[in-house]
Formats: sequence, C-alpha cells, structure tokens
Amino acid sequence: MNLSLLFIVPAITAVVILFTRSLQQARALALGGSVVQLFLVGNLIAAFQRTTSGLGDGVSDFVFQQRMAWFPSLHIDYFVGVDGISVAMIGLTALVVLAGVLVSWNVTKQPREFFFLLMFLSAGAYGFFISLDLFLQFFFLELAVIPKYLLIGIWGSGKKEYSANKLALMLMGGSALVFVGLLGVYFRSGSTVTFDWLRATGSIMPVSDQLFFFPFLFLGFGVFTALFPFHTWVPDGHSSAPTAASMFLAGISMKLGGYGCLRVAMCLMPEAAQYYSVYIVALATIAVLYGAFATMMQTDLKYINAYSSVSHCGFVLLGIGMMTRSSIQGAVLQMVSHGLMTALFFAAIGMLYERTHTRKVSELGGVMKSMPFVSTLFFLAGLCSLGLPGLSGFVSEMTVFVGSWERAETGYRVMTVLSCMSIVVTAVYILRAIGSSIMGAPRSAAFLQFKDAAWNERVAAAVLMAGILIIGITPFLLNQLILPGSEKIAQQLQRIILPL
Amino acid sequence: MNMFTQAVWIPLLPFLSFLLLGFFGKYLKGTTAGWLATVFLLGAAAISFNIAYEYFFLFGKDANGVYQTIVPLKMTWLQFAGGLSIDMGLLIDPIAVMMLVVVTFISLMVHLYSLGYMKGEERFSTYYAYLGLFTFSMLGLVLSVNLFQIYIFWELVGVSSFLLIGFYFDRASAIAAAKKAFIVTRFADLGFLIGILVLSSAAGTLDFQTLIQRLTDSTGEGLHTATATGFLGVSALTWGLLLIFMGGAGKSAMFPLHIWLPDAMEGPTPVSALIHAATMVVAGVYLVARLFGIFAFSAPGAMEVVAWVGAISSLFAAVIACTQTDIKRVLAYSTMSQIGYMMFALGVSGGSGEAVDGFTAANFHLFTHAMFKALLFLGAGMVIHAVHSNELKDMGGLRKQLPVTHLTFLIACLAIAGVPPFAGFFSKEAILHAAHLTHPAIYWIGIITAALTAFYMFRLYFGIFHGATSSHHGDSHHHGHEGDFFQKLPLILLGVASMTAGFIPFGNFVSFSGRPVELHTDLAFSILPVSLSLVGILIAAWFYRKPSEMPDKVAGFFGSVFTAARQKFYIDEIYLFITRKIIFKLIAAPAAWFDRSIIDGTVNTFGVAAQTGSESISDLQTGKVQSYAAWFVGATLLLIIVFIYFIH
Amino acid sequence: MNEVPLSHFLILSTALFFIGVFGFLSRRNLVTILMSLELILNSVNINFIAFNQYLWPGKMDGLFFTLFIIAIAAAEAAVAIAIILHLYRHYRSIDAEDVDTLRF
Amino acid sequence: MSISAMFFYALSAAVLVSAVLSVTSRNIFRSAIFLLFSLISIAGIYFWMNYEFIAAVQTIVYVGGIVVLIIFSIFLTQQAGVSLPAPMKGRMIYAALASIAGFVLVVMQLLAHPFKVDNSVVASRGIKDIGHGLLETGANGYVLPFELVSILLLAAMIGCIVIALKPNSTTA
Repeated sequence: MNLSLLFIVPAITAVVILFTRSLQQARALALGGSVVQLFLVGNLIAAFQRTTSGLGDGVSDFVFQQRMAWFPSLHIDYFVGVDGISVAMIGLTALVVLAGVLVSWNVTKQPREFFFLLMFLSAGAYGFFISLDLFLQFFFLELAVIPKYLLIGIWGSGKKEYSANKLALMLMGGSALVFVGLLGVYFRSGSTVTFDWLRATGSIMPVSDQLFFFPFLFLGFGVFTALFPFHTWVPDGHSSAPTAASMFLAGISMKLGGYGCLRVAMCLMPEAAQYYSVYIVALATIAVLYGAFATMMQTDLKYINAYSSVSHCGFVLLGIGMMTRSSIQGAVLQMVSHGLMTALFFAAIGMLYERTHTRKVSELGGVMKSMPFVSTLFFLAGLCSLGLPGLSGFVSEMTVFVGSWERAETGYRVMTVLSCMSIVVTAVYILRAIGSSIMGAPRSAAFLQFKDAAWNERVAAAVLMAGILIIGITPFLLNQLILPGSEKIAQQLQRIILPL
Repeated sequence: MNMFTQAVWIPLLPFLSFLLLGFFGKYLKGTTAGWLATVFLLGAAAISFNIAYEYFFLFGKDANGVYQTIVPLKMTWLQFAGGLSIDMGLLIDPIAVMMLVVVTFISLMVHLYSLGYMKGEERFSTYYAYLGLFTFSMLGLVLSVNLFQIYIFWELVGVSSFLLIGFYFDRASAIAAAKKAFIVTRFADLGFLIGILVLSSAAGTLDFQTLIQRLTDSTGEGLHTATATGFLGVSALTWGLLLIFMGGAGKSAMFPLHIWLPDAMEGPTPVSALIHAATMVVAGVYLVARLFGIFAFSAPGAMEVVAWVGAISSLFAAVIACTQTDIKRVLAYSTMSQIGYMMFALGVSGGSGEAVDGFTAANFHLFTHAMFKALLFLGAGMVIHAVHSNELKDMGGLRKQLPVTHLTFLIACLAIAGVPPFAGFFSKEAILHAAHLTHPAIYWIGIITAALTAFYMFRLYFGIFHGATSSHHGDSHHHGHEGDFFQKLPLILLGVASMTAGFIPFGNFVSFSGRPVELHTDLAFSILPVSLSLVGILIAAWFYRKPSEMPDKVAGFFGSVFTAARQKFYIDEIYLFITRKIIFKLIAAPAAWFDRSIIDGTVNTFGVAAQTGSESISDLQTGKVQSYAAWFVGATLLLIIVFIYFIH
Repeated sequence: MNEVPLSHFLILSTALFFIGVFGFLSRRNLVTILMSLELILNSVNINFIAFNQYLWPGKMDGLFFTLFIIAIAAAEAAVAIAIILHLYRHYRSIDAEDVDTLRF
Repeated sequence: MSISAMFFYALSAAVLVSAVLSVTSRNIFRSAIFLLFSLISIAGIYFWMNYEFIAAVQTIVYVGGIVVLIIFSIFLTQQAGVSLPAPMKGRMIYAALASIAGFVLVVMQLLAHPFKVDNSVVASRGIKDIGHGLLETGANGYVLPFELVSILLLAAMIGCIVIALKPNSTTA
C-alpha cells in the first residue's frame, strides 16, 4: 500500500476540478475523487489488518513506511507510515469528506473553487495523519488551515469575515506555538537535530527542556481541538461556515489537534506530560462542563453543536490528560466518534436550514411531519451526542470514563466525576433542541410543505450513520484497530526515566 | 445447557420487528404493521415460556436441586485497554427467566391491545416500531451478563420510553413530559454510571458473576479494597452501591426522583401499561435484585437506604394517589407506591435466615404487580376511549357500558388491595412478613400504605363505574362499545392472571440461594392487613359509591395537608426552582455570558489591539518620499552611531 | 598638488554630500530634489577620483567608476525628469508633498 | 601654501558655496544656475587634479546635459519668477541637524582613519589608456560594465519616451 496516494489522489482531484467548466462536472469529479479515496482507505484498512495480523497481538508498529530525503541539509525527510490510530483517523476523514461533498451537491456560488478547496483540505488532513516526520506533519497542518479561511469567508453566512479571520488567526497562532515546540524537539531531543518522530520518541529530551517546550506544543495543538480557553473560534467559525466546511472543521480539523496533542506533544515529552497532566485534565474538565453549560443557553442550532463540540472535544483532552491505557483508547475512540457524529449533526442542521432558512431553535418546530428523514437524522445525531448506547458516542465516552477512573488520586477522581456530570447536561440541551425544533406542532403552514431529504443527502447521511452505527454496535471492530496503538502510546507515557 | 442459547432470539425478534417497521413501516397499510409486530412478539413470548419451562422444570437445577446461573452466550463487546471489558451475552437465572416471562407476556398483551386502541393513528407503524425497540431493550436488560451491558440497555429503555411518551409529539405537554422523564432518569443514571465505575475498579471486573463473587468473598482482595477505601466516612463499596441504587431509583421512580412518572402518562395508555407500570419501572428493583448478594453481604448500610427509600416512596405516593383526579396519574402514583413496596422488601431482607425471603417476596410482588397494574392501565385506556377524558369527574356509572372492563378492573383493584385470594394478597403478605421480621417501622408503613392503596383504588373504581353518569358525557353511549375482541382478550387474560398468579408457588422458583423457600402465609398474621384493606375499601364505597359530601369534608379536615398532597408536595416546583433558577440562571447563563464576553472579549481585544496598533504605525507610511528619506537618513545615522560607538 | 592632503578632498565630498542630503530632505519641489541628488552623486565622484589619485595611483578603477556614475546619473536624470513631467501632467504640481498615493 | 593649493581651496569653496546656495535659494531658476556653478567648479577640481577626461565628461554631461535638462523641465513645470513654497520648518530643522550631525560623524571617522597614501608610480591616464581600459576584456577590463551602461542608457531613453508620452493619444 502506497501511503502517498492518500494525499496525492485528493490533490490531483482538486487540481483537475480547477479545469472543469460547470457545477455538474466539478461535483461529479469531487464525488468520484472521494469515492476513489474511500476505496483506497478501505484497501488501506484491509492491507493494514493483513500486515499487522502477522505481527502478533498487541504489537503496534508503523507499517507501509516510506522515506525520501526532502531537505537533506536540514535533516527533513518525506517520511510517512501508519499505525492503527492513524488508520482510524484516515477512515474518519474519508467518510466525512465523502459526506461533505454530497451535502454540497447544489453549491451554486463558484462551485469549482468550492470543491477545489474541499479536496485540498482533505489532502492536507490525509497528509497530516500519515506523516511521521514532524516537519512534514506541520506542513500538512498548515495546508489545512488556509482553505478553511476561504471556505468560510466566501461561502459562509452571517458575520463570515469576522469568523473567518478569527478562525484563521487563532489556528495560525496555534500553529506558531506548535512550531516553536517542534523546534524544541528538533534541536533538543537526541544528539543530532531531527524531525523524525520515530527517532524523537526513542531519544530522551532533557526534562527542563521538555517542561519548557511541552506547553507550546500542547497549547498549539490544543487551539485546534478547542482547548479551553482557546476555543472561541469554534462557535463563530462553525456557525458561519457552509455546511460542508462545518462538517470538515468539526469532524476532522479539530481532530488534527487532538491527534497532534497525543502523537506529538504527549509522546515526545512523556515526562513533561506527566508533570502537566493535572493541568490538562483540569482544563479538559472545564471544557467539558463549561462547554455543556454554555450550550444550554444557545438558541442557534449551529452554535449548539459548536459548543457541544467544545464539550465533546474536552473528552478527548480528558482522555489524553489522564494518561491511562483505557483513557488514551477512549480519547482516540472519541475523536473518531465525535468526528462522525458532529459531521452528521452539521449535515442535518444544514438540511434543515436549506429548507426553513432559519437555524434558530425558537423559529423551528414540528418539522418531523414534513421531513421525517431529516428529523430522524437530527434526532440520531443528538442521541449520539448524548451518548446513547448503540451509537458511537456511548462507546467512546464510556471508555474515557473508565480510563479516567483508573487514576485513583482524589483530584483526578473529582474531575472524572465532574466530567461524568456532563452526560446529564448534554441530555438537557440536546433534548431541548430536539424538543423544540423537531418535535412540537408545525410552526406554520409552510412547515408542512418542505421536501424531505434528496438522494444526495440521504447517501451522505447513510455514510456517516454507517460509521456511527458500526462503532456503536460493534465497537470491537474499531477497537482492534486502535487498541495496540493506544497501548503503545500509554507505554510511552508511562516511561519515567528521569525524575522530575 | 446450550439449549438456552435460543434465548438470544427473545430480544432479537422484537428488534427485528423494530428494524422492519422502522424502515418499511410506512409502506404497510392498516393494521398490518401491528399484526407483524405482534407475530414477532408472539414468537419471543413463546420462546420465553419455553425457556421458563425448561429452566424451572427440566434443566435449571444442578445435582443438589439448586437453580444455577447459566450463561449460554457471552462475547467481548468492547475491550478496555486497562483490562476491564464490556461483554454482551445472555444470563439465565431464576429472576431473569421470571422477568422474561413478565416482559414478553405483558408486551404481547399490549401489542394485542394496541391493535384496536391505536387503530387509525397516523404513525401506527412507528408506534409498533417503538414498542419493538422498547421490548428489545428491556429484554436485553433482563438478560445482561455484565454491569455495563445492563447500563447499555438501561439507557436504551430510557430512550424508547422517551420516544413513546413523546409519541404525540405535536403536543407540548407530551414533549415536556418526555424530556422530563429522560432527563430525570439520566440524572439518576449519572449515579449509576459512577457506581459502575466504583464497583468495577474495586472488583476489577464488570461481569456480574465474577463481580458478585469477588465483592462478597470476605477473604478476597476486591472486597477488602472496596471497604477499606472510603469517602466521607462511607466505604467505597457502599458509595458504589448507593450510586447504583440511585440509578435504580431514578428508573423506578423512587422518591425523590419520581417526578417524571406521573407526567409520563402523556404517552399512549398501552405504553403506560407496558413501560410505566409493568416493566421498565421495575428495572430498578431488578437491578437491586441482581446485585442483591453484594448489598446483602457487604453493604448493609446501602440495604438500609434501599429499605427506607422504598418505604417512604410507597407511603408518599399512596398519600398523593388519594388526592389526584386524573385516573392515569392515580395509577402512576399507585405504581410508584407498589414499587416502593418491592424496594423495601429487598431492603429489609438480609443475606441469610428467614429474612432473605424478602428477596423472593419482592420478585413475587413484581410479578403479580405487573399483571394487575397492566390490567388497570389497559382498563383505564378503555375508559378513556369511552369518555375521551382522563378526569375522574367526567366519568361515572360506566359499568353497564363497559362490562368486561368493569369486571377486570374490579379484579385488578381487589388484587392490588390485597384481598385474598387475588394475586396481590400473597405477594403483599410475603413482603409485610419480611418487613415485620427486621424492620417493624417499615412494617407499619407498609400496613398503612396497604390500607391507603385499597382506599384510593376503590375510589377510582367507584368513581369510574358507579355513581352518577356524568352529564358531561351523557352522549358517550353511541360509541359505547368496548372495542374489538383483541382489545378485550388482554383484559381477560390479565384478569385471569391477576386472580390466579398468587397461587403460584413462587418460592419454589425464585429465591436468593436458588433453593426453594416457603413463603409465609399465616392466617393470624394476615388478619390485620386484610382487615385494614377492607376498611379502606368500605370507606371508599361510602365516599364514592353514591355522590356524597364526605370527600370534601375529609379534605377540609386535612386542610393544608390535603392541598399539599394534591400539589404532589411541591416536589415539581422544587425541581423547577433548581433547574430554572439555579442551573439555568446561575450556571448556564453565566457560563454563556462568560464565554461571549470574557473569553471571546479577550480574543477580540487582541484583534482590536493589533488593528489599532497597526493603524497607528501605518500613519508613518505617508506615501511622501521625503518623509521616508528623513526616516532613512535619521535611522542610518543612528545605526552608524550605535555600531561605531556602542557595538564593537 | 600633493600639499593638499587626502582628507581635505574627503571633507569636501562629505560636505557636498550632506548639503545634498539637506536639500533632498528640505526642498519640496521635485526638480530641486533632483538637483540635490546630483550633488550627492558628484560628492561620490570626487571621492572616487581622490581615492584613485592618492591610494591607487597605479590604477584607473576610480576613474572608470566615476565615468559610469556620470553615465548612470545622466540616465537617471533623464528618467527622473520624464517622471516629473508625467506627474506634473497628472497632478498639475510637482510638490513632493502632493504626491502621496503610494500608501496603504 | 602654494598657488596650486590655493586654487584647490578656492575651487572647493566655490563648489560648496554654490551648492549651499543651490539648495537654499527660493528661486528655482537661480537654484539651477548655482547648481551649474557647483558642477563647473567640480570639473575645475578634476582639471586641477589632471583628470582632464573626467573633467571634460563632467562638463559635457552635467553642465551641457543634465543642467540644461533641468532648466527645460523648470520651464515646462514652473511659471518663471514664482518663488518656491517655503520648506516646512520642522523638516528643515531636522534636515539641517541630520546633515550636520552626519557631516561631523563622517569627518570624525575619516580623520581618525589612517589612509595609506601611495606616492609611487602614477599611471598614464591618456585618452588612449582610458579607451583601452574601458574596452579591455582582461582582468582589469571594463567592457562588461561598459556594455551594461550602454544598454542602461538605451533603456532609459526608451523609458523616458514611454513615461513622458501623453498617456492616451486620442485625448491629446
């Protein structure tokens, strides 16, 4: 399996889309590209299973490695490889991008550029997940920022310029922090300069340097994954973005941060991670609860989902910060699960908005009658968000809770319990949103005339639902993919070589 | 032993019906969807009865005549990296088999009954799909092998309850009730979840059998750590069990988490019969019974709490039930009261000796209660269809119009009142006996509750079927037929069950140790409760058989107590105060404000500062070449000076 | 001519240079600014010639540089005057203060 | 002090005085004339130093070319006799201070620097030698800059025409 294909295919699709003449051509190409990509990812998963099954149980290694010199003078390589966790994230990306293309089927404004940017973004995300060279990874991370700015600024709604600026600037700021941290890794880990992830994890950075550089890396990636208090780009960015961009943003982009926090910040500086873990957990707990409470007061469906994303990404950080084996597993599960769920939620909100032209909870109501499919979708996304068993949210949240409980110190216990409380708050706001926008008496006669979902929307929803249900009903399938990787990361984090 | 793997079909058949109707229900015309679901459920019920027969009479016992716990199927569903795992499987033991029978039987009755009751509903097939989902979840709950499995299905029954309560989703009150039910039980489930975490981390397993074994083994390490560590002077184990009980109390509508149950009556009446009377609400009892070993052997403190919560709930609900006028609400409070009975029956029994009979008694009452309470609700559904109102004042003199309903309702009332030889008598006696042994105070509460129960049930009975025909609905005679055969059949079957269930030698089948026990029926002991019940019935007859002034006088006598009871002791208001005023106003609103003003404000301030800063710097950029030159020359000179004289 | 030390040439050229700078900064008319520029260039030329004469009398590089500077100065002056005329046509003024469209 | 040296100082004084007058005069035409004097005096210094060719070029190019060009442009853009707008006082003071400071600074530096004056051989600097030097391709040859300058001049000529041309012939 040639990993480079994963980002080359979308990149080529993107470029070819630029030469199309009409919406029909552009979207057909984009769809074709994403379907091919989905097959590619399916093939990747199959190949991964085949390759790793020979390695024995619990062994996690990066397979399909490729290495080429890129900037030899700076020791920067083109170096890619995947383990189970990255494969899972790549699968998530493929599903969300496909669904994103489908829900944007009828973009009328500059469709060519729209699909170009979408594919371009996905290329960045794929590249990010396969990179094993930190500089290469950073390169792809940056690649995935600028298109968002354009997507929101051009195709957005509401105060889109403000949101686009805010999002791009905050994410850029995050990248800047990340880069400082990466330079720390580059110069201070090991005897020679290196951006090689594998080598950097093997060598030990002096603890004082770790303590200095860890916050840069973690906060930098934290901005991407809505770490409190760097989360405020999330509500504005999501609410202004067009549906597909929201899906991408919440579904994948926020996961870049979580993945980075885990893979880069934590793994490269385990001692510092231990030292800072209590702060991470505290911030995560605040994000979880505070995001949930703030959601209760929102009236715009997109804001509701955006704030709930803050809360749900808090679980990712909570799992990461707890640093136990199950909690890391839970964090990864939560990344995948939240990606699918929030994408579905945004898709459903987009479908509602397209028909009713409002996203205000108070102006909706009773759409269940005319749009049973969209309503069911919305309902399922909501249920997934509040952690209903059988849907993916339950699996991941419970894993995070179980993992967090393994930390027996009183402070960690308290924060675990506090985070658990969010399941109630989540239920409150989700049911409020569902109760007043989906159920209830139809707001007006016009509400009885809406058309239910079209085929493209149905397929998009089915793609995401399939993911959610597969994780929710048969979690062992995903679990066997990510378990070895999580174990390995947990081992790396348990490494205490130098006393603090 | 593997013959019990067929049990997997018991939950799967309703699930298939759910999938089928959920996806293709809209293409089915008329009552086809209902018949389809009923057939599926009939299959499930048949398998359940078969399993019950095989388990109780053929293969359940081991060589010593003790009922075994059989796990015919278990697979790892989710492996946690830390070592715990959530398993999915089937667990067959006496209480599970008993519950299988109850759930499938009542569900089948409700399926049949709804064919007529829900006919003509716009979302008929959706209704049956939801019923299927509920039945699936409830059966999955019953068959759980794993603490987390029970939690999973626990949540699923919660959501199906939400869907069914909110079935008439264009009614604001239905949505509110559905939300309330879900959120209140969810809050209780928070306790359940944390309880699971506490217990599992102490025992190192989530598997029921291993868990119970480890936490009751007084030499084991699990029990030692669980009791040695503690919080606020209470051991971790007791905390864990109390939190789990909190989950059970939420689902079973125990005081003070009961507030959702009366509102849940917004759902269609057959749903109330199935979910909010017979099956889901007893899940809490089932849960405590499942973990009974740990409660009884390792955490007597938690048992005490269970007993008192049950006792208080039963009395509390009985008092409120006497004052309510909506017949479904009366039944709802009655349900709460009866579940309180079961709960304290579990709570008062110890791990050994004669007191352990409380375990059997609780399950017995669960069984009989399911029969007569479902019957009461289905009967109430008939009545409501006949008069198109839930209010007692709109009813009266319906016994001629609804003869079958009348008769079966009377049977159910006698059963719940504990009049021999109806089913309730036997189970109640067993409970009171168990309470009498260890907790005299609770015994007296039970006695009073029993009398109140008799009173309010017959208040209902006389109010509906006797007395003056309500002028308000004098025209109700032309739709005065009682529904078709399939609506009456469940009433009759349940009526027969309510009459005869008491004669089942329940102790032979269900007991904590797995050995047969003899349930106590002692004439001398029975005189007091039975006579009190009869007094209650007589007072009700005196008050309500004919229109009379007595109820008002008595109400006046009790004054503010009556008003308070009528207002359900203001518990709802307290909850509203907490949610509206404290959670929304003092937590959520400030959080949202803080986010928009402080955090976002800080971000925006950075933005504004950068902008004004750059604007003020940009004033230097005049576009005038000479000013640039001036800066250039000045700066060059400065640099020269700096480099020559200050930096070498 | 050797009784005049090199430093006097340099002082002369420095003075001329800063007179040019002064003119460049203080005059407002574009033509006078151009004139100040010519003074600056000439001061450089004097330097080249003086260095050539005193420090490397065996070579001619200073001379050549001066030649090229003069040639370039001529080209510069021509282009500058063309620009000035164009600006004049556009703004009806050759005041440097009026020409400020080159900003944000 | 010899006569020769006095010549030098007189020429220097002429250069500086007319330069100062050139940058301070309020009459633009006078300014140009003072510039002319200054440039001629510089040519005189070149003569005095025996750089006849440079002096000649200076006279021809500057005096005959550039100054004439400047005077033409003055005629084209300025009504004769109108005095220039007064320079801005603040800018003027700044310019004066900067210039004086810069002058002092540079003079201090160059007085402090020991230049190694070479009194040995004086190369012959006839027209012939200059011609050879300019067109020589060897180590000391300047043919490449020479060619570059010629291209530059051509480019400047074309550029001047393009820039000074009226933007649109139809509006002319």
